[in-house]
Order: sequence, then structure tokens, then C-alpha cells
Amino acid sequence: MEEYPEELRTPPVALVSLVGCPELHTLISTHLHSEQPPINTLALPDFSKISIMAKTQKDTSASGQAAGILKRDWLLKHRTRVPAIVAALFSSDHVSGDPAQWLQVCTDLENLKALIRGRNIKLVLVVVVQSTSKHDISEDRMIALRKRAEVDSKYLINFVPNDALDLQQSLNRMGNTFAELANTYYRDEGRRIKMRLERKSFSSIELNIRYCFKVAVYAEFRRDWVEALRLYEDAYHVLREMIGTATRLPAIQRLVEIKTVAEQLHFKISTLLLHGGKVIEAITWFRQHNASYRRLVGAPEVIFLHWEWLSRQFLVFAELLETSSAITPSISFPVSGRADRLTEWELYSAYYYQLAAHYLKEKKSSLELALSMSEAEIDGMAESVVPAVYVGQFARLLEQGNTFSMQPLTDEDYIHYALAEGKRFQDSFEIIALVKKSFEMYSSSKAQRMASYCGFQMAREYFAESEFGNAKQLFDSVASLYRQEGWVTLLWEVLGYLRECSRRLGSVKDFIEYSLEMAALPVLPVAGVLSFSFKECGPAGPASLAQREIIHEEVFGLVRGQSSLASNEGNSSLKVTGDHPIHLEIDLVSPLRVVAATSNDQSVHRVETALVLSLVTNKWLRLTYDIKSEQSGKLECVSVIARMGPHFTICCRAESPASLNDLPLWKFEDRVETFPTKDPGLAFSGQKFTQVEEPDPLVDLKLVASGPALVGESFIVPVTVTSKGHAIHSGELKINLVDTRGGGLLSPREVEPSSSDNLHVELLGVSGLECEDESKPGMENIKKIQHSFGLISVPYLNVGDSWSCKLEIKWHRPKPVMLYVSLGYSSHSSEPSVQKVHVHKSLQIEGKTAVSISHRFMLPFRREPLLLSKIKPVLDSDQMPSLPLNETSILVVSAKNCTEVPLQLLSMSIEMEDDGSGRSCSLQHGGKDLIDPALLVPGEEFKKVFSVIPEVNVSNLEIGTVCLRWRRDSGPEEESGSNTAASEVLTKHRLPDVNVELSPLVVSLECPPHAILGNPFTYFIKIQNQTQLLQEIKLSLADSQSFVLSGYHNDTTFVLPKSEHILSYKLVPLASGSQQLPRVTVTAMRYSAGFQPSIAASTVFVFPSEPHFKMAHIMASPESIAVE
Amino acid sequence: MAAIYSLYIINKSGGLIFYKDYGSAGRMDTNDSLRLASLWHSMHAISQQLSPIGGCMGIELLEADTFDLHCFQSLTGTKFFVVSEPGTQHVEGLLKHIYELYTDYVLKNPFYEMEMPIRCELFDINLAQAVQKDRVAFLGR
Amino acid sequence: MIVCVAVVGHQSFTEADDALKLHHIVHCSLDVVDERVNNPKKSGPLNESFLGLLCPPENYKVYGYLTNTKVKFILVTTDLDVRDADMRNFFRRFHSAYVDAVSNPFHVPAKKITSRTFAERVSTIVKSLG
Amino acid sequence: MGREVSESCVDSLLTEIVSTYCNGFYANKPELAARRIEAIGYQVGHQLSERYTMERPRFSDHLEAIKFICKDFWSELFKKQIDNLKTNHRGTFVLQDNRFRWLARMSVDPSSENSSSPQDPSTMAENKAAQAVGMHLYFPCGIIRGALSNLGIPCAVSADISNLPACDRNNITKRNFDPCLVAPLTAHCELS
Amino acid sequence: MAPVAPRSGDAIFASVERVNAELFTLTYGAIVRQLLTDLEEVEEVNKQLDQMGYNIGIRLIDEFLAKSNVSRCVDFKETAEVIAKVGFKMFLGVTASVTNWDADGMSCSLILEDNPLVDFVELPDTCQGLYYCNILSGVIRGALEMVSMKTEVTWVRDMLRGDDAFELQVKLLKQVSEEYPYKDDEYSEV
Repeated sequence: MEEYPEELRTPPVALVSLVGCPELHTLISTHLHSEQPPINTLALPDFSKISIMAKTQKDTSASGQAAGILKRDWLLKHRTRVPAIVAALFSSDHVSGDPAQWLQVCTDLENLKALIRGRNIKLVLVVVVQSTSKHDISEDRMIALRKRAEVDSKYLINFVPNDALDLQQSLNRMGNTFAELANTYYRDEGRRIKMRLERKSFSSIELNIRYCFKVAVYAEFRRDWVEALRLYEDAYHVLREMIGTATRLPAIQRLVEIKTVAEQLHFKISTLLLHGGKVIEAITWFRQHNASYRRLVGAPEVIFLHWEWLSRQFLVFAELLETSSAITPSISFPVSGRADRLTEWELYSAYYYQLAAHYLKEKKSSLELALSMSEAEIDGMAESVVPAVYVGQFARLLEQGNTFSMQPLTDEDYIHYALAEGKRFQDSFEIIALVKKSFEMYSSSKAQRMASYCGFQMAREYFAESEFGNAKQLFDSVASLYRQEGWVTLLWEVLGYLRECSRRLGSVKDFIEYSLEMAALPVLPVAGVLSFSFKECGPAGPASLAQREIIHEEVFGLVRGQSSLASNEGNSSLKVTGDHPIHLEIDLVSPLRVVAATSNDQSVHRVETALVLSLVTNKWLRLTYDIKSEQSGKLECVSVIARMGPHFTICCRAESPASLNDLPLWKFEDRVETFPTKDPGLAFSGQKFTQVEEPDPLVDLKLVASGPALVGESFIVPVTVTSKGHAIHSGELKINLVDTRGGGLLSPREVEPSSSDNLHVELLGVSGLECEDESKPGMENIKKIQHSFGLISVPYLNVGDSWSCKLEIKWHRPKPVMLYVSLGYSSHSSEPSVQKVHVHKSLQIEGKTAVSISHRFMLPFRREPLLLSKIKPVLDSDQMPSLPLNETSILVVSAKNCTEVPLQLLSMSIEMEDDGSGRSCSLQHGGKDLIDPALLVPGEEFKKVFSVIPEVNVSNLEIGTVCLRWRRDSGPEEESGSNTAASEVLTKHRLPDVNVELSPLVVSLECPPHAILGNPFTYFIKIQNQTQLLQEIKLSLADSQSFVLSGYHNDTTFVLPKSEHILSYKLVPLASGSQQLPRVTVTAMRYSAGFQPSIAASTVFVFPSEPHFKMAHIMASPESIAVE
Repeated sequence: MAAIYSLYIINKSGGLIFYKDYGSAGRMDTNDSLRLASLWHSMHAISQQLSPIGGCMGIELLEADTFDLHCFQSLTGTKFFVVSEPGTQHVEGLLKHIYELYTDYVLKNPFYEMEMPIRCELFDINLAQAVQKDRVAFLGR
Repeated sequence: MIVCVAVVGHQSFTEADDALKLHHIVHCSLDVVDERVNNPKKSGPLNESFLGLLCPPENYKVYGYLTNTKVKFILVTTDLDVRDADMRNFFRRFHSAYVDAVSNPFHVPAKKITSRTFAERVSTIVKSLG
Repeated sequence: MGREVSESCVDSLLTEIVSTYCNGFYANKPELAARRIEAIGYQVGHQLSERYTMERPRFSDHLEAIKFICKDFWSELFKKQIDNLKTNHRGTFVLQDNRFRWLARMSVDPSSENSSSPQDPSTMAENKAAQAVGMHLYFPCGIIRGALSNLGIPCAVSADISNLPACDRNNITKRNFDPCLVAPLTAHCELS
Repeated sequence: MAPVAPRSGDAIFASVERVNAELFTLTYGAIVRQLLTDLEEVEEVNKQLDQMGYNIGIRLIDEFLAKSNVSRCVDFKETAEVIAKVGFKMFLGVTASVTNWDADGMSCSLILEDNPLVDFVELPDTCQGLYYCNILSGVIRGALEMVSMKTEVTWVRDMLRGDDAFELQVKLLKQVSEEYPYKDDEYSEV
């Protein structure tokens, strides 16, 4: 587009010429230019210059035969030299000046009129009024002036420059007038020529076209785009008809001229369309244009001209499209269905750039061909050839002396000229530029395949220009796409180029990589290969098997260091040498396809080497190694490295990036298809690693626990480490106590874990470490002991030796605990770095309460104090037993062995911590203390009786704490030496507080300890009033069939304060055995509280006859104690 | 009124692979049925030998005063026999049908092992239906 | 005449004719296919397998066809006046040929179709279209 | 409708596939056997989908494809459609066939396993039976997976035999086959 | 019992449950391919296919008998005919022809022009030596064995190897008769 003349590229603008008063010209022209539509000015300082506008005398149309289609300069002329309006500027004082000045004005005016006579260029008078002399413009002078100029009064404009307001007014007025006049001017001009068209009054088809063109241009001057378009199209069609019919010029030049004109017309048309926003139409138009001219290649010698022309068409249209697509962003895509509907790419300017490049390539090649053919040296006659008067024509410029004359060319001359011209241009860079453009556009619009195709073409150009650096870079990116999409044929070609590039660049590594990849590419069906024509395929040659073999040979010769290839680049030659060894990273799944070497050697790799391998075609080679693993964990095959020749290695990672992709490219090629599936594990999971277990320990670790542990005792768990198999170095014993039911061994509440008693279970320590040498005490081995964790170092143990220690664990609460003991050691003394062997043992130990202590209170026999708290329900009376003040109560404490092992009871006592306030109650235990420990078999219960006499009346009396000393009974051999059972345990049990109260009444029954059938006995009921009050007592005696009794059954008496009321009944037993005495119910009216002696209290044993036995037995029974 | 008492299927080697009782008086325990089956197998074979002319297919109907015994042996040697009320008609048809059921629901059950006792829910069900239908048919007449 | 018929699977590629240029054409035309599939509203009757003309008719006409299984058939022809109807018909027959070919148990999906019968069938279909 | 063969042919083949791989090659490695059987199914599904999607417009979305499987595809294979299609709209689809032909002839008898496992026969038999039937379901699962992935929907298909033939004594003819598949468009690709 | 008249192959085929042949064909194809992948050796695959066929045959025969009502064949000739005309038809929907009887009528050929197993199939070059349809021979062998005919079935022609038809040669080795519980002397019954 740049090479088009400016007047063609831009829409025409009306032209006005200013004459005189040059000082105002800039002012006016800027104003006019800023008008909408703008107006250009042709400014002439004074009237002597007006000759510029003078007509150029036409040399034409004497003969109706036109010498060409369009005059080259016509458009320019009307844009720059032929104004629509001439504005004559006179200063007012000249107009109304002295006669001499006036005369001057008149002559100027005359000249001007003379100039525009016969052409309907409009004349406008502008009188520049100096504000100073505003008043004295004589009216008649003005009229005279108008008369002379023969212009309508409204074309006489007073121009007042000095006053801003007036200035603006006059400028506007001027602008409007000019616009109006210009419009009429161009309309008239257009109409004039249109007339000829309508009257068909043109002698030749050329004129027809020319007229259409002119009318169109005039229409453009008037911004009448529609008409302009129509006429351009007419012109275009007429022109198309000329082809084949016209005879004027020699054939070649004729075609050239037509094409050139067609190009101009087409340019105009598509510009108009595009700026009108009619993108689709423009594109369809272009399609037609292209279609109708593509085949007009013209003479074979200058076929390159055609390609050049075609290329230019595409280029220009591309540029237009690109610029306009900025204006009209969104294109409504036509719905499909029409057979010739537009396709996507036609909307992308990229497409046109690409084709422009394509045809430019055509041009280049055909030009080269033509040049090679034209033997004659051609430059000589080229200089004097110049563009002729008509568009698209050329002529030889002959100069005789100082006069020039145009002489038409013969086609031969023209061809020479064209060739000479063609030689001057360096096309390939142009091509690259074009492709680059479309490349960028495509890639920006995500059409990567298109883009890569462009890239490929670029690269090829670079390659042709032997800029291998750029070429290689481009090819590489292209190759990656083809690789990824598996387009073998294309990949082959690209690789061929790449290989060549790297050879030229002398980079051995790349060369080898590409060669290998090519050699590994799947083979195409033979049918395909045949249809290759050699010029198509790149340096690689056809993708035949033979070709592969050649490459294969070549590269392997190279890597073996046998051969070396001359890289045409400079003196260096491709060679694999010791000082440049080569290492390739190869992809697993696409064999010999190079991947980005991601060498992250994070861990220590070990290398297994095999001897010389020979690989058979189409077979898998299975290598087997016996690997000695001294590390436990994952043993993985990271990569396989093959070495070829002295200095060349190929590394193939087991996990290559591509192997992660779901569909590796060559997987399905025959050679790789037959997977070794004999071993299903391998076949399926393609197993690359195995789990290495640590060596199974040849050590046994024993934990033994003698039954459940008992709360309170320090429980001993012996741990024995015996090495069988290998020695134990730097052994370490970890001990852990874990609550089986989760949760800690601490009760959550307690804060300071240090104090032992809030610790449920506690590892006291490790005792009895018996090492080989008793000299060093075991305690040193203890590295750390916490209440639930222990760490002990185990001394060196030789094979067969054993070592043991005892864990002391103490339970404070009953709780099952898991004891974990793990022994970590290394089997070799030497390096501690190597993996330690670990042996784990665990043992669940139940912690049980050894003895459960319970107690109960009893009142004295047959003595019933009235305890008010029993009657009226006091809230806390239920949990707290009440004891009568100063009365003897019996406390029975019983300890039950709830383990599975027999226990020895050493002592039981009640300790009461006496606070300062003296003895709150007296307490002595009846019976003698046990001298030798009492044996409690599991489940057995031991009872001991205490008598309690509360002495102070307190709501809650502390009785004290039961202290029980016991130990495991380890049978007769207990005495023997240091034995676990020896440790005795003290279990404490705090007795709950009791409520002491004074009982107002005490009812006691008295009767002999036993009765004899038939023998009467007396049965006393004593009611003791302990209060200062008179107590009314109602009492009733129930009948009982086993006794006959005398005395009244119901009675109400009063008991005096602090005195005792005694009732006595005579009873005669009627039945033997333990009999229920008549039950007495006493009701204290004062408290309206009735109470009854307990059943137990009111029974008596009736002997059938006088028994004979000792009382002593009975005396032993606890009750009797209470009695006394 | 006619009724099917019981159905036996015996594999080619004389093992009882299926036994179903449709409320006959003397319901047998497994051992008895097994014994009986092998016995019947041999009897069937013997009967073929007894035949004066070759190509005898063995007993097909055995009539007793209290029952009829219809037997059908497939060419593959599997024997189906049905104990029915005397004079029950169309038992052959029933047997054929049972044979088809056997091919459909026993042999086509991938979990059935050839020659092994038949434990196929679907077979039982369809068999039951067949016998039922059969009964109904008779009731109809 | 039809110079090239290509079957383009998800990954791999099988062709009836092997000229590099055609490879390029076919390969590039895939972009169009993607384009059409990605915004269906543009491509005509909804989701029809036949995609119609893919590229502007410059020297060649390129037609496309996309099966439900995302396999693309690309046809390149040199005669610039072929009717869509013929193309449709062609592709239908071609498709059935293709289906039978991939029904061969020994055909590995996405691998080059190495079936003689397929080749024959294709060539007959191509011939029939002239 | 093209040519046909007796149903027993396909049934027998299916039975043989399973027994060959489960009792033959990989008697002790059920998971490997399963993979092989599934692979066979996959290929079949892959090819069938190719056939049955001819002459039909392309599917615009996954749901369409899955509907295709439920309707046309299924009736091509079994002369009936899937009875029930559920989805959680997060890529999990549940296809349910209440009378799945390939289970129609199967009856698994728990009592048969009793001998092998005296302790707690019921459950033992249950899962044994389930396993056995499950083996037969890898094939149809493979088919579905093959078909869908050929339609461009990579997915995992698993069958759930909620009520085994042996389990529902009350219901004679009902045979459930609920493959449940998860397309990878969901992040959490877990089969249920 | 009154023997029900044997039914024609077509009649049975019309009556039995049928399925889409493509499913069958492709399934079989997939099996073969999987076996090839797993067993690698073509010979192994042949064996395996034959074995599978046998397993199928020993079950299928009963269905055949039950549904076709064929009564016991008088001789091997008839048997062969029944297989060709009824058996193949009933299961595969195609009929075979029986030819190439040897003198003593102990071996013949089953010719199969149309074979649903091999639709779409083309043997790759790597699989020469594979008897693709070997399952058929297994089926026949198994089935005949159940009706107490020991046979040997071999492939003579194979379309997949370029022959014009499939030809199975069935050779009758011996006819074992039922064992008798109480005496076990050979008793040839025909």
C-alpha cells in the first residue's frame, strides 16, 4: 500500500485557491482545513502566480484512440492544481484607494477571470477590511468591484481580521460559501462527464473506463461514496472486458497496464467497502477479484510479474483489512449453508499476509528462473525506462539536447526492464516479514497449527538464507507441535531441517539427538513414500526406511567416534571427543525422543552396570540385576544409561514427563507394542520400584508381666533382650506407656504432673540392670525417665548374649495400659549412619485395685435412739449416716480381695487426724490386732469392728481413714531373697463423715439373750428421755402368735425430763426357734415421730428346752461386745 | 386330580444332583434319596440291557399301584425322573420342559459346576412355577 | 480430483496420499475444525458431522467431517466446483468404511489403520466420486 | 437391525471370559483378572460406540452422550433401555438397569460356600457371592467406560450389585445393575 | 414316549433369544486380542481358545438337545448333518455344509462360508499361525464328547488366511458308550 501515490491512498479533498493578501493565507487555510469536510487551499501570494492554475494544453483526443486508460497525473492535478474556487483577496484600502490602486485591482481581476474563463471554476471576492478604515469603504466602489468580477453579491465577502468576533464570522461565512461552491463545482464536473457516459459519446473503451473513474473521483470529492463505489465497479467490470479484446499495446505491457489499473480500481473499491463497514462484501469482492485475475499469468518470461502483482493484491487487502478491523471490531459471521460461504480464515488478515508471502515466494522462484534463463546482460537498457504518462505504462526517455521525448517500449525491452527491476529487490526478507506477521496474528488467535505452519515457512526462508540460528529456533518450536500431535511425516521433514541446521551450526549434541529421533520415527507405509517428489521433502530426503538406515549408520558412526562429519559451518567438524563427551536425556515412552533434561539428582544414586549389550530388533531386552540393598525403603530404578562408543551416553529416565501423559506417541508402533507381559506385575504396573524391608531382626525382645498389676504396688515388668544371629551395637531401649483407651495417663484435671499421686500410671524406673560387668551401675544406662516414657541404652551384646532389666511401673488408679518397648540397634559396629534395625514389642497390662474397702455403721443392740434426722427428710441426711451423740455405735470395716491372686493382709487400722479441738469422738477397735498377716484368697473379705462414740455434737464428724497394709502372697518361698512380692503396699480409704446428733429419746429393749419354750420371761421396754422436756409417748405393742404376753397393748405415758420410763411385759414363748418378739411402736408426740426397733433387735431365740453350752461363743460375737 | 410327588435329577455318573419333594407321603432324607438315585441309575442301565433289541433307551415309565414313575434321559446321560400319581398324563411334556429349564437356569448359570448338586435359586423358582402350572392344568381338566 | 483423504484421530493420523504440502494443508485445517467445534453457533446446522468447506478455496478445496468420537476426516480436492451433497455422501460412506476398519479387533485405537480392505474400500469410494 | 446370533453365544463367551481369567490365569490375583476383563469390555465398548454413533449429530455435552448410552446404546445391546439415570450434577452419574440380562441367569447360592466357611456363613457367602458376580460385571463396566471415553468422556465406571440375585429371595426377576461413573470434570473422582 | 418331531434350524433360531451379532463378534475379537497380549505365544492362544470352546460346548449341547428335540442320531453322518444344519443355525444363525467324507464315514468337513465371528477381522502379520476361530472347534469337540463321541477337530481352511471358506475337519476317534454299574465290557451301540 505504501507504494501507492498519496492522492490515491487518501480520499480526495476539495481544493480552493487563495490569491492576494498572503499575510492572511495561513490563517484562512488552517480554518478551512479544520472545516468538516475539510478544504485544502492552494495559496498564491499575489496575482502574478496564478499561471499555476493555467490549463495544461492537452495533447490528446485529436485521435479518438486514447493512448492509455488513466492519466497518471490526472488525479494529482485535481488534488493539487485545479481548484474548485478561486478566492481573490483585496485589502479594502486598495479597493477604496486612489485610482492607481483601484486600477491595479481591476487588472488583477481581469487576469484572474481570463484564467478561469471556459472552466467553471468559481470566483469569490474577499475584501479585507482594516478595522481602522472600516467606515470609509465607498459603497459604489464595492458594487463596481462586483460588477467587474461578475459575481453574485453573496460571493463578495468582507473579511475583518482585526476584531476577533468579526474574524470568526467572516471565516465561517467564507467556509460555508466555499463548501457550497466546491460542491456545485464538483457536481457540475461530474455531471458533465457522466453525460458523456450516458450518451455513450466515447470513442474507446479506455475512455469509458477513464470517464467512470473520473466521475467516481468527483463523487468522492463530494463524499458521495455510494455513487463513487458504483462507478468504480463499472470501471472495474469494463476493464475486465478489455482483456483479450484490447489490441493497443504489445501483449505483455497491455496486460500489465490492465492489471495495474485493475489494482487501483480494486483498491478504491475495497477501501470504500471496508470504510463503509461492509467487511463481508469487501471480502467477497476480493475473492472475486482474486478469482478473476489469478489465472491471468501472462507471458511465461515475466510470470514473476504476475506473482508479484498477486502477492501485492493480498498484501494490500491484508493491510486494509487489518486497519479496518480496528474500526469495525466485531464481524457478524455469515450463517453457513451457502456452498461458497466464507470460511474463518478469510476474516483474518493473517490469511492474506500468508498468501501474499506465498505468492511472493512464487515470484522469487520464478524470477530466479527467468534470470537464469535470460543470458543477455540486461542492466544496460534498463536505466532510461521510466513510467509513462498513463498508469501502468512504461516508456523509454530519450533526450536530444535538452528536450525529452517518450518512446514506447517493445515487449523485449520491457522484459529486460522488468528483470532488471526485479533483481534490485531482496525478496526473501520481505517474505519472512510477511509470514512473521501472519505467524504472530495466528498465534495470537490461538490457531497454533496455522501459526506453526507459518513458522515453518519462516524457518525455511531463514534456512535458505542460511541463517541457521533463527531457522533452528523456529523449527524447534514447530517440531514440538508435530511431535506432540504425532504428525510423523511433517515431523520427519522438520527434523531433517533441524538436523541440517545443527550440522551447519556444528553442534554435535543436537545433531545426534535429531538424528536419533529421526531414526526412531515410525516407518510410513511404502505406498506413501513413493509419492514423494524429491523437491518437496527437505534436506532429510524421503521418509523411507532406507533413508533412516543411512541416518542411523551416520549417527552411530559418529557416536562411536569412528567417523566425523564436516560441518560446512567454518572449519570445525562434527566429532564426539573425550573433551566433549555427550550425554542425552531420552524419553522412555517415545524411544530416542529427546526430552528437556530434568536432572534433579536429589538423593544418592547407585549404579548397576551391565556388560556389552546387543539389542535385537523388535524385541525387548530384559536386564536382570541382583541388587543388594543396604537401605530400607523404596528402591527405584531412576534411569537407565546406555553408553555407546567411548564418549557418548544415553540416559533414559524411568519417569519421564512424557510417560506421564496418557497417550505417549510411539507406544502403538509395532516395535514397541509387544510389551513383556509374561510377568503380570511388570506388565501392568510397569513396575519400576520395589519396597525394601529392613533386615528382619535376629534379636528377640521379651516382655513378661505376672498377671495384672495391682493399684499401689510398684509392678515389675522384666525386659529381656537376647541377641541371636548378630551382635547388638549402640542398642537403645525405648519404653512407652500408653493409655489403651486413648487419653493420657494423667487425669486431665491435675495440673502439675510432677506430683505422683495425680498420675494414674507411672513408670517409676528401671531396676536391676544386670550388665556383663556389675562394676558400672545400671543407672548410668538410663538416659531419660519420665512418668510415661523411658529411654535406656543397651550395652553391647555379643551373639547369643542376653541382657535384661526390670521396669517398675506403678498404678495409682485402676487402668489398662499398653506398654510399648522398642529396641533400636545397628548390627554393624562400624558405621552408625546405616539404617538401624528396630524390634517392637508391646504388652497390655491391666491395672486393678487390689482390695476394695467398705464399711457400715450399726447401732447398739436393742437400743434405739430416736434420730430426728431419720424422720424429717433432711437433704443431706441420705448420703451422710447419722450417729447418736454419746452413744456407742459399731463401725464394721471390711476389705475384700478383688484380685485373682491371694493377698496378705498385714494390718488394718483407722487413723484419725485430730485437729486441735481435742477428741471429737472416741474410737477403739474391738478384738485383738492381727499378729501374723491374714491370708486373703481372691474374693475373700476381711472384717474388722470398731466402736465409735461421738463426743461432740457436730453436723459432720470425721471418722478417719482406714489404712490397710497388704502385699502379694507369693506362697511359702516368699522369704527367698529379693522378690517382688516382698514390697508391701499401704492402701488408704477415707471414711465418709457422719452426722452426729443428740437423740431426744432412746428406746431400749431388754430381754434375756434366749428364751426357753414355755418358760415365761420378762420383756422390758425402756424409754429414756434425754431432753429437758416432758415427752408424751404413745406406744403400742403388736400381738405375736409365738408369744403369750400380759400387759396392755396400747398406752400413752409421759416421760419426765432426763428420766427413764420402763414398761415390763411377761412373755411366754409358744414356739421354739428364733422368734419375733411382739413389736413395739413408740411414737413421740412432740416430734410426731413414731419408731420401731429393727427386726433384728426384736428377735429372740427360743430353745425347746434348756440348752447346755458355754456363753463364751456368743460373747465373741460383735453384738455382745457392743452390749457391754 | 393328579399330582407330581417328587422330582429327581441324576447326572450321567449316577449321582443325585437334584431332589425335590412336592408333598409326597414318604419324604426321604438325603442319604436315602442318594442311595435310591444310584440304584435307579443302575436299574435304568440294566433295563437297557434287558431289551431284546439294541438301542433301547431304558425305562421310561414305571407303573406301580400307588404311583407312576416317569423317566427322561437326555442324550448327554442326565436323567430326570418324576414320581407322580398313577395315571398322570403329559408328564413327558413336563419332563422336557424341566430339561429346558435345566439347560437355561442351571447350565447357563456361570456358578454351576457340571455334575455337581444343583443349588440354583432361579431353577427352583422356575421349576416350582412349572409344576404349579402343570397342576393347575390338570385341575382345569 | 481428490488428492488427499485424511483421517485424523485424537492423536494419530492416517492418510491416503502423502505429499508434504497436503500434510500441511490437512494439519492446518484442523485449526478450523477446532474453531468450529469450539463455537458451534458459527458452524451451521447444529453439530452435524459434516463440517463443509474448511479453508478458502485457494488451489484446493478442503472439506471436513467430525465424528462423534472426535475423529476428523479431512478431504482435499483440486476441483473447485464440487457440491456439498456429494461431499456429504462421500463422507458418509467413508465413515462406515472407517468404522468397520476400527472394528477389527487387532486395530489399536489411535494407531495407523493398516487394513487392506479399508484401503480398497476408500479407493473405490474416492474413484466413485471421480 | 443387522444380523443376529443366539443369546447363549454371548452368555457363554462372557462366562468363559470370567472363568478363564478368574480361575485360570489369575486365580489368586482377582484384581489383575478384573483389569483384564474390564479391558476386554473397554475395547468392545470403544468399537461399539464408534458404530452406533454413526449417522447422528455430535453430542453437545456429556449429558447427551450419557443419555445416548442409556437409550440407544443400551437397547442395541440388550433390547431395552437403562431404567433409571441419576446424577449429582458433579459428574457422577448412576445408570440403573433393573433387569440386567447378563445377570438374568445367575443364581448364587450362599449355602454352597457354607462348607468352606463354617464360621458365620451368611456374611462370608454374601461377599463371596458378591465378588463372584462382581467379576461378571467388570465386562459391562468396561463396555460403558470404553464407549464413553471414545466419546471423549474419560471416566471411571464401577458396578454396584446392591441386591444380589441370591440376596433378594422375595423378588424373583429383579436383577439390578447400577454402574456408577465419575467423569473427571469433578475434582473428587471417587467411585461410589 | 412319542418323540417330538425335530425342529428345523431356522425355526429354532427364530424362537430363541437373539442378540445383535456385532456385540458377539466384537466381544470375541476383544477376547482374542487380550489373550494375545497376555499369552504372547500364538500357540498358547490357540490352546486357550480351544479350551474355552470345549467348556462352552459341554454346556451348550444340552441346550441344543433340549430346544431342537433331535433324537439320538443313528450314526456319525447324521450327527454331522445335525451340527451343520441345526446346530450352527440355532446359535450362529448360519448353516454349514458337510463334505469330504472319508471311506469309513469317520471323518468329514464342515464348510462355513459365512461366519459371524470374523466380521471386520483382519489378521495382522504378527499373528500368522493363529486359528482365530479356534473356539468353534472346541465347542464342537466338547459338545460331541457329551454325547459320547470322542472327536478331533482341526482347521483345514481359514478365510482369514486367504482361503475361500472356513473348513473344519471333524474326525471321530471313538464312540464310548455308557459304563454299566455291574459289568464294564465294551458294548458298541449304534
